[in-house]
Parts: sequence; structure tokens; C-alpha cells
Amino acid sequence: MNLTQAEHLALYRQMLEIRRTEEQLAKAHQAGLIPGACHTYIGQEAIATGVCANLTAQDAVFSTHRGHGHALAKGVPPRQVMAELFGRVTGCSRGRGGSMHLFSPEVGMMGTSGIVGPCILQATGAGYSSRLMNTGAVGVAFFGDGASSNGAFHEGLNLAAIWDLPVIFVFENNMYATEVAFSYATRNTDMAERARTYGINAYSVDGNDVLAVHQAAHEGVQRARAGQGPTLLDCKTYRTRAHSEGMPSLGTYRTQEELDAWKARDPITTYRALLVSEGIAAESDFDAIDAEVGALIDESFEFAKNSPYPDPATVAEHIFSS
Amino acid sequence: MNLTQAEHLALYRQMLEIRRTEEQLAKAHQAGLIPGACHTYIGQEAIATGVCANLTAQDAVFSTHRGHGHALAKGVPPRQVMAELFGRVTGCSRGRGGSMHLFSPEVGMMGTSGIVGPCILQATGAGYSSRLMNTGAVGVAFFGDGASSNGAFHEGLNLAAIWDLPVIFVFENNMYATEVAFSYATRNTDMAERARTYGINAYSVDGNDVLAVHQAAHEGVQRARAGQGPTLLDCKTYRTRAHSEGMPSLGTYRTQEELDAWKARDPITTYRALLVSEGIAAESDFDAIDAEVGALIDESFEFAKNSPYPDPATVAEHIFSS
Amino acid sequence: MRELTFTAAAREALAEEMARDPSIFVVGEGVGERGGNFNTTTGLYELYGPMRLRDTPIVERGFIGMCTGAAMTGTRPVVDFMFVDFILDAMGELINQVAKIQYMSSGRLKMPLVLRGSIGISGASATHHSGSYFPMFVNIPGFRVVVPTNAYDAKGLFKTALRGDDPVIFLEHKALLNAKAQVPEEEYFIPFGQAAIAREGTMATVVAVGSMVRRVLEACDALASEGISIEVIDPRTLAPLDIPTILQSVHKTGRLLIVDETFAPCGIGAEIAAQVTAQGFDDLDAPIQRLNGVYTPTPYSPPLEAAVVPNTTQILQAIRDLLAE
Amino acid sequence: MRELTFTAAAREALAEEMARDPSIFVVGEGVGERGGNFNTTTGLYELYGPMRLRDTPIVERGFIGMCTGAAMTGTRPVVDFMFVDFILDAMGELINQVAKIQYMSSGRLKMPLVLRGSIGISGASATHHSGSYFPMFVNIPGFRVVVPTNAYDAKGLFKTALRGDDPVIFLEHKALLNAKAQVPEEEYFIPFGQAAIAREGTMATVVAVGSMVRRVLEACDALASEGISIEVIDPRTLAPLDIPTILQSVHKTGRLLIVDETFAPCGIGAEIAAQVTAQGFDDLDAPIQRLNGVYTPTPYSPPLEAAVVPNTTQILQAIRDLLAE
Ligand SMILES: Cc1ncc(C[n+]2csc(CCOP(=O)(O)OP(=O)(O)O)c2C)c(N)n1
Ligand SMILES: Cc1ncc(C[n+]2csc(CCOP(=O)(O)OP(=O)(O)O)c2C)c(N)n1
Ligand SMILES: [Mg+2]
Ligand SMILES: [Mg+2]
Repeated sequence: MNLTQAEHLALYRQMLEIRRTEEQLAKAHQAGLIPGACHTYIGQEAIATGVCANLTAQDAVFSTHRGHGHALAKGVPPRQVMAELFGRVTGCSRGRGGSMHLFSPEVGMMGTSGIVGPCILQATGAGYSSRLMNTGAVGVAFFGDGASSNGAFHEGLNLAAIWDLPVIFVFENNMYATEVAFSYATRNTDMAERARTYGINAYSVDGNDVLAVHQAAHEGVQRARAGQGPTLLDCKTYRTRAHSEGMPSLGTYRTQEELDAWKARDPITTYRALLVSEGIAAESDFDAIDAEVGALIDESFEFAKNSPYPDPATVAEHIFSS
Repeated sequence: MNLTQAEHLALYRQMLEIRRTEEQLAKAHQAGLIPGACHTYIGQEAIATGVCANLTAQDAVFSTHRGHGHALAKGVPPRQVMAELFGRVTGCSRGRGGSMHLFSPEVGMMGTSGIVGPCILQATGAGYSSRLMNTGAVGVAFFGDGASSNGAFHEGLNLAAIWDLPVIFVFENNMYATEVAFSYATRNTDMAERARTYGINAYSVDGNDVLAVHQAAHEGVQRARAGQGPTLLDCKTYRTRAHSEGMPSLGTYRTQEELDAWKARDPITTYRALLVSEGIAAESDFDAIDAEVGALIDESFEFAKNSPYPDPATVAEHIFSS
Repeated sequence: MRELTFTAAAREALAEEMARDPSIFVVGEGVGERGGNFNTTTGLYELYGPMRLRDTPIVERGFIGMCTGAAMTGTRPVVDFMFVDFILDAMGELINQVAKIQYMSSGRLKMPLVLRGSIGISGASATHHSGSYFPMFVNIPGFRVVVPTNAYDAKGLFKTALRGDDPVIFLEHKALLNAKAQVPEEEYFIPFGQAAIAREGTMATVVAVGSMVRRVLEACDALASEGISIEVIDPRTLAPLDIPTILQSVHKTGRLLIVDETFAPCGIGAEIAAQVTAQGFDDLDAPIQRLNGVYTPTPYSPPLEAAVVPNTTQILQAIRDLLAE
Repeated sequence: MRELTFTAAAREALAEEMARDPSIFVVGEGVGERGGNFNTTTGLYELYGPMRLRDTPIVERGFIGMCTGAAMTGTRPVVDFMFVDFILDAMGELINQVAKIQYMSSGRLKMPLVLRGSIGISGASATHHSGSYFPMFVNIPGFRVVVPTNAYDAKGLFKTALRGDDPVIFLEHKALLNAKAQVPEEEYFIPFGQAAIAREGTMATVVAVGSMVRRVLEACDALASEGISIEVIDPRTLAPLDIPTILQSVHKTGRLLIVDETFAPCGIGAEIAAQVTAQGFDDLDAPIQRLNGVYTPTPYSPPLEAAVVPNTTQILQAIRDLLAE
């Protein structure tokens, strides 16, 4: 699959937007601007970016506690993500959600969840709606290695498989669930193999290589839209910050060497180097993007910080549809 | 593994005891003696028999809605099973349970469940107790093809695998869950293969061949007691009666041909024929057993039918330990 | 007027709505060709096929989670769960997701998900097939909880459920499924939050829930012959709960008893008693009383089973005691 | 006397009991080397290793089901579930299995399973980490439901939980975990079903639950300076619920308010109000009132979050209103 220069640069830009947003959020957390939890996506940007580049606003993304990157890649503006984490009414969930509850149905971001597991089932349901109403839309679930041990994984993959539903399961194996190693949580870390035992098409992907993710997602989405059923992407990656802001980045479970090795494989710098070495883009192209994204993030931060809080009088609205 | 004549005949006798009990229960259900549901085990006797022959009263069996055979094979007397289904105080659960709630901890029958799934997890827990307290006991779960799609299967097998727990998972594939075909419920009906993806030792077994089941269970139990972790037995079988007494035995889902073909492979008659043709036992040996079991069932039925109902004044006892 | 059973009336509601709205589909074990464990979908598979009458593996959490996602993306799932006991495996999906998504999305997502199936103690079903469990759905904001007690209400309430955009827990007591009532041919809807006055009376108010309505009405017939006049209220929906109708009745009678088969602690009777105490205290001529099923897992054996459900003798006694206060 | 935090006191109880009884083991995500998400097991892994401090994958249903089987076969599992919101995925195991097995086996099996973890609204935890959900455990027969509100009670109640043979839901409000109280070195136990009179008073009774105890006590301090004397009761366990102590207090004061952060409908306040109405009606000089958190999923943003929890102003107002009746 050949991408145009603009497409390549768009991938770079999207990853950078996630990275800069997350860095800003991490700083804001330290500064006390984020009242609740904050799980950053730093190190994993290639996955959300590569997958969502294949989606339209009709396609429905469901995600989990580490969902900022998915929301941004699906088209939620950084200002709305930041404002949400700052608890402001201009946030994508109007301040009701925070880091783990990002909703923006307008762009097909159907929600992140503070509970590990449900997104797998809900994406399957979006696939069901698509098949029933013949919309051509795809349901997408992003979830971590930790979620794969959960019953929701087993039940969701099986249902999508037996009913040929248009669903993309994006398994982000960053090797740890909080501080529990995936190699401890299962005897079989090869999720592509596991998916095939459900009769699901699967690809093993380098999750730090945005082109590899993009290519695999492209095939999966095409199959899904063509009625050929679900696909799982088994993406190996690493989060380079702590599980959650405020926690130690190594903890009792990771070594400095491991962290450094993965930092050397940073998805953004390696992609930029690749595009330069292949002659697809020049340093100056990136510099322009860097400046644009930098300005966007600054502006988003100001916007979020200066946004009002929600009105407590509205606190019980929208529990029901009417 | 070589069995003595007595052991062979004991297997035959156990299967027959289950068969005769079930036949008696089916008749009793028609006669209105059983107030609730009744799921018979007819056609599947070789599985409970072959597995439980390898267990002691210390080993803990957990079962499901189709559990009469497991209870009997684990050592609950037929009179107690019948009395339970008749709702009498002499039943193994004192009349509180009926067909789907058979408890007899005295012989290691730790309960059947009207909910599909939990037995898989509870047997895993018995394995945990065994490892923690070093008792050498084994946890055993009997469950159907229908249960294997459930999240409990995924979670239980994985936990037993990663912690090397002494557990035997007995998967009884009778091809249907009520009227839903297993081939509809999954794209992969090979549970032995599936179990291996969890890192679990597994055997594919002809579930109508008591010797095959016995042999596989023997190996699994030995491994478990030796600290080598869990085993799954993938047993192919068929229930030759309706899902539940009172329902049609073919329904909208099975053909007469299929049913007849399986009846021709009856685990009891084929085993008897085998023992005769191999010269292990004579017809007269079986006749004596048939008579003994017949008398036992008659006597058990009389006992159950004539037993008193529980005293309503005791209805709220034992909710708590004290 | 023609008579239909509870089940047939609810099925008619489903059939009418499925004919009208192609986004409705039903999910559950045996809802396809088999027509449902309780004949809830008989005849519909032939009309609408497997995408709209969807047989499932035994994955209550899985298909409820799936239907959650479906409801968020433009379709209207009906989960036919057979026994409410089974969906306890899906409480995480129900409480953390289904009940919260409209709120968390500030009303930008809807949740038109109907869950329907049987409740109640009946026919030696034993402890895994006898639950009702509605108090927990009432406790949590985000659910409509519907407990129809006759065919007429079942149809009108089910139609309302299928037209709305909120999650509905539609609970059908096993002991009522075959009971017949008059059901008009013309389309009708019964709004949520409107109790029915099942019997008018003056000396005391009895709120009866689910299968207790009929039993209480029978008891009140007996009392009428002694000149005792009791008002019987059937709330029909437990969330929303029609407290104004109950308060009005208590204002008239001065006495209140709540009869409910399910467990007392933190049950619906507690909620009614607490609200009437708070808002109708001055109307009360006697302490509000509750009559509930025995606080114990449901036993199988018929004499034990009978001992845990409030019976006519107990109901009569409770009413007499209330009047004597 | 030395002071300990709530968490340290509960940890000391666990450590003492683990030293005494080798059949106790702890299960949960991060309870091993990490020492627990809330430092519930700090230092214990080093003493007892992985079989007794068992890190798990994210399978709440799975490990609770597993612990059910373990409890039936001679060991004493402690499930450290972090947030009660997570174990909603295990409600099927809890209600259908854990709560029923002693009964179904006619007392021949025991169920010494302790589930412990955090509840409550605090620190912008948002809707999936702010639940309390105890009414549903109170509604179902078979659970002991414990809600300690200070370090002293936490230790004594946890010890009782670990010695008993019943399933215990031990709920630790996040806002209380770091609060210190005096905890004696000597071993002690606090029995279930014994409320604490947190403050004596004569003019009204306030039953406060969980994190509301401290807030109510502060409000009553303020009122005392005006000569208003309020009795404050902390039930400490919600199942069993110490109604006699509450009745006795209402007998003295004639007025009752229940303050509870969690949802009102079918909540613990409803149960208390219903029981006191039924049994203490003649003692009441005013309608019983409840003050609960707003009936809505918990929002994240601090001003919204603050708006759903009863605050001191509202508590003061509710008490004044009650006295004015
Ligand atoms: C059902 C449930 N159990 C536990 C948690 C607590 N928790 C939050 S994140 C997390 C680890 C998730 O690991 P993984 O799925 O690998 O995602 P990652 O954090 O690595 O992106 C845990 C255990 C939760 N949110 N939900
Ligand atoms: C959680 C749950 N869902 C649904 C049911 C209803 N049900 C009872 S038996 C059964 C089929 C079970 O099939 P399988 O596991 O293959 O066992 P079999 O009946 O074939 O022995 C179903 C769906 C149940 N008991 N529990
Ligand atoms: Mg991870
Ligand atoms: Mg089967």
C-alpha cells in the first residue's frame, strides 16, 4: 500500500499531536491542574494513529483507561481532551468523565471506560449494528494485554467470529498491566495465534511502526467492510511513562535497560528518520509540522485552563433520554 | 494401564447405576414425583464414571445442571439423589436443591449449579487450596460445550494454567447447548487444541468409551498430584434424551438419524460387549450386577418416595455459619 | 374483547414494534427457530430471520455488552434473558455501562436497550431460577424497571419500552405468564411511572408488587364480605415509582402495607415506606408495615418453597393487624 | 496510645491473622511485591511469598469464583478488589454462589471468604471508581456487610471477618484511608451487628453511614455550641444491622435522620426508616428523613463531584428542618 507524502506527514503529525498533548497533560498533572487520574499513551502513538487513519467518523471506536491517544486519533481536538481532564465544561464529556471517560460521538469516539474489558464487547455490538443496518461501518476496540485475560475478550471475540461482524480488535501489548507482567498473566502471549483459534483473521504487528500498523489495519478494515468478518491486530509496544501519572515509571517491575531499549525505538523519531532516509520528506517539512502542533497544543492548553467548570445545577441532567 | 476384572466390572456397574437411576428419574418425572427440572445424563455415563474412578473423597468435584451422573459416580447414593429430586429431607441437599443443586461434601461432591460456568472457577479454587495446603487433592470441573463459550472458561483455564494448579477440566461435548449447536456457538470445536493455547495439557477422548476416559483421566490426575498442573479432557459424546425431561428429544435441532447413530454407540452396551469379546468377563457376571443394581434402584426409589418432606420451620436455617 | 395470556400480549407488542422498526433485534439463547424458552418469540424467526432473532452462546455478559454497543450505534436490541438470575453475570456491563452512558455522554448517546425475562418463585425452580433482584436495579440511577402483573399491562408497558430511548428492565413473573386478560386490538401504550389502582377501598392501602397483586386482590375479596374495604395499588413500574398515587391513597385510608415476594432489606417496600413516612407522616394512623418473602435463598422442595412466599393467610393476618393498630 | 491510619490498622489485622492461620491467602491485582494499590499488603509478600500474596490477571469474576471454590475446600481467601466497581463483574458468582452455598449445602460447607476494597466518592475518581453499591449486598441474604469508619473499628472488624466462616464484604471508604485513630497494641475484636454511638445527644438521632460519620459529627459540634444536642449512630455493619440501638436512641430523641452518601432508592436509609417506622412509630415526633447523595452517576469535575455528596451545609439544614417539624 503506497501512501502519498501528505498521508505520511499526516501520520507523523497525528503521532506528534498525541505526544505533545500527553506531555502537556503530564506537566499539568504535576501542576495540579488534573484533579483525577491520568494514564498517558506515550510510546504507543503509532497504534492509534495507524488504525484510525483508516476510519471515518461513522466508524465507532471504543477504548479503555489509556484512551487519550485513541480519542485524539479519532478526531477529538486536543483542547477538548485537555479541558476534559481539567474538569471543564468544554471537555469532550462536558467535564463529567475525565481521563477514563472520553465521549465524542460526533466523531465516532464512543467512549473510553475506567473498567477494563467492556470496550471489546461494545465494539462487537457496533459491528452488529453495522451488519443489521447495512451501513458499512466498522466497530473498533482498543485494549491492553491486561484485558486479554478477561472473560470479555473470550466472549467478544467469539461472538464477532461466529457472526462475521465487521470489528477490528486492536490488542496493545505493552507487556504490563499496571505492574503485572503479561508473561505472568498468561502462558501464551501470542494473541494473533489465540485469535486464530476463534476463527479470527489476525496480524502480528510491530506496534511502534506506524506503517506496519496502518497496513494491517487497512487490510482488516477492508475485509470488515467487505463482509469478511473481524480482524485482530496483535501490536507489540511499550509505554515509556508510568502506568498512571504520579506512579513510579519503573516500579518494582521494569528495568532501566528495558525502558531505554524501548525509548530507542520511539515510534515518532524512528518514523521521522525513516521518511527522511527514504527521501519522502525533508527536515523542513517536519519543522513546520512541529511548529504547528506546538502552537496547537499551547493554544489548547490555554483554552482548557481558561474554560469554565460545569454548573453544579446541571449535575443530574441526562441520566435518562427525557 | 491394566485394570483388574473387578475394576472393569466396577466401571460397568457405575455406568449402569447412573443409567438406571436416570431412567427411574425420567419415569418419576412423568409421574409427577419430581416437582422441578430434571436433566438426565443418559448417553454420557462413561465420562463421569471414567473420571471419578480415579478420585478419592478428598478430591473435589464441581458440576453443572446435568449433574446426577457426576454425583453418583463421586459416591452419592442413588437414594439420596432420588430423594433430592423428589424434594425430600433425605436428599443429598436436604431437599433444598433439586436436580441442579446436589451437594454432598462428605464424598467430595461440592455441588452442581443451575448457572452454567461457575464450576470451572470453583474447581480451580479447589486446586488452589490443594496447592496452598499441600493436600494432594485434585479439583475437578465437569461442564458442557455450552459453558466453553462463557468467560468463566477463559478465566478459569488461564488461572489454573499460570499457577500450575491440580485441576481436571472435563469438557463434555454433547454437541448442543439446549437447542443451540456447538458448531454454531464457535468456529473451533476442538477444545483440546484450545486448551493447549492456554498452556494446558489436553487429551481428545471418545466420551462414549469408558476406558479411554479412564486412561486420560488417570494421566491427568497423576500429573496434577505430581505438581504438573492442569489437564483438560475433551470428551465427545451425546445425550440421547431431551435436554430436560418434558422437552422434545429431537426438537428443531436434531435428526432421528443422528440420535440413532449415537444410540448404537451406547457406552454401556458397547463396554459390556467389549469385556465379553475380550474374555474379561462373562455374561453371568453382568447379569449379577444388573440384578444388584436393579434392586438398588428399586429400593432407592421406594426410600425416596416414602421419605418425608423437610420441615418448613427449618427454611431459614444455615444461611450463615452461626 | 379478546383475551390473551401475558406472554402472548407481550409477544404481540414485540411483533408490532418489529414490523414497524427494522432496527429492533432480539438476542438470547433459543430465541431463533425455537421461539424462546418461554415462547416469547414464537413465529418471529420465520418472519425476520437470524439477524433479528439471534440465537446466542451462553454468554450473558457478552451479549449484553454487545447490545450496549449496538444500542449506542443506532439499533434497538432486546435481550431475552430467560431468567433474571443469569444476567447477574452481566451486572458490570449493566451498572457501569448501560446505566451510565447517556449521562457520561451528556445525552449525546442514547441507550434504547430492553432487557426482558422471567423472575419469581414458582414451580420448584430452585435458587438459580427463582430470583427477582429488582431492588438493585432501582437503587442504581439509569434504569427503567417494569413489573407488569397482567396481560393488558404487559402489552402496553412493553410497547412503551420499545419506543423509548432508555434502558428498560422488563420483568415477567413466571406465575403470571399464562394468566389471561382482555387486551384490545387497538394500539395502546402505558406510560412508565403510573401506578394502577387495582381495587378501590377506604380502610387501608396495600401496595402489592408483581405476583402478589393477584394474591392480595383475592384476600381483599374475602375481606370485602366482612365489610372491610381495602385499596390495592399495583405500582407497575418500580423506577420510576409513582409515589403520588400511593400518598393520595394513604391520605384517604391512613394505613399502609406493602406486600412483596422479594427480600425485605433495602427492598422496594423499604423505599415506599421511607417515602410515605417522610412525605405522608401526618396521614398515618398506624405504622407502615411490610410483608415480604422470607430472607433466605429460595429452596427447591415444595413445602419449603411455599414457606418463603407470602401466602393468603399471612396477607389476611397482616391486613387485620394493620387495621387493629 | 499509638495512632494508626485506617489502612495501617486493617493491614495489622491481616498480618496478625496471616501469621496465625496458614490457610489465609490474599488475591488481587498488585497485592504481591507491589504491596497493594492502597498499601493493603505492604510487607507481607516478603514474609509469605506468592502463594499467599497472589497477584492476578484482571479477572475479577475469575478470581472470585476461584476463591469461592477455595473457601469450600479448607482455605480462607481474602479478595483485595481495589475498587468495588470492579467486582460488579463478579455479581453472578457472589449472589448465585458465595451467598448461597452454606444454605444449599445445609450448613455442611462453610464460606469463609472476605472481600475487601475501596468505596466512595473522593478525589475526582469518576464514575467507575466511586461506587459504593452496598445496598445490593444487604438486600441479598448471605453476606456480612461491614463499613468501618475509623482505624480502631477497621482493625477490630477486620479481625472478626477473618475469624468467621461467612462471606464478608469489607468496604473501605477512600476518604477515610489515611485518617488516624488510637489503636491499642492488645488484640481485640468488634462483633458484627453492634452499632457505635459516635456521639450522645437528646434532641434528635442521626444515623450516619461511612464517610458521613465524620461530617455529621463536625456538624453536630457546630450545633452543640447553639445548645442543640444530637445523638449520632454509626451502624458499622449494615448486615447485620443493629436496629435495637437505633430504636433505643429514637425512643429517647423522637426524631431520626439518616445521612448516607449513596443513592436513596432502596438504600440503607430506606431500610432503617422502614424498620423504625414499623417498630418505633409511637416514639416518632416527626417524620423520619433521609439525606442522600444525588441520584446520578458520579461525575468527575470537582464542582460536580462536590455537588452530589451531602455537605455540611445540607447536613445542618436537614437537622434543623428535622428539629423544626
Ligand atoms: C475490571 C477492572 N479491574 C481492574 C482495573 C484496575 N486497572 C486499571 S488499568 C489496569 C491495568 C490494565 O492493563 P492493560 O489492559 O495491559 O492496559 P495498559 O494499562 O497496559 O494500557 C488495571 C488492573 C480496572 N480498571 N478494571
Ligand atoms: C448462565 C446461564 N445461562 C443460561 C442458562 C440456561 N441453560 C441451562 S442448560 C443450558 C445449556 C447448557 O449446555 P451445555 O453446557 O452444552 O450442557 P448440556 O446441557 O449439553 O449438558 C442453558 C443455556 C443457565 N443455566 N445458566
Ligand atoms: Mg498493558
Ligand atoms: Mg452440551
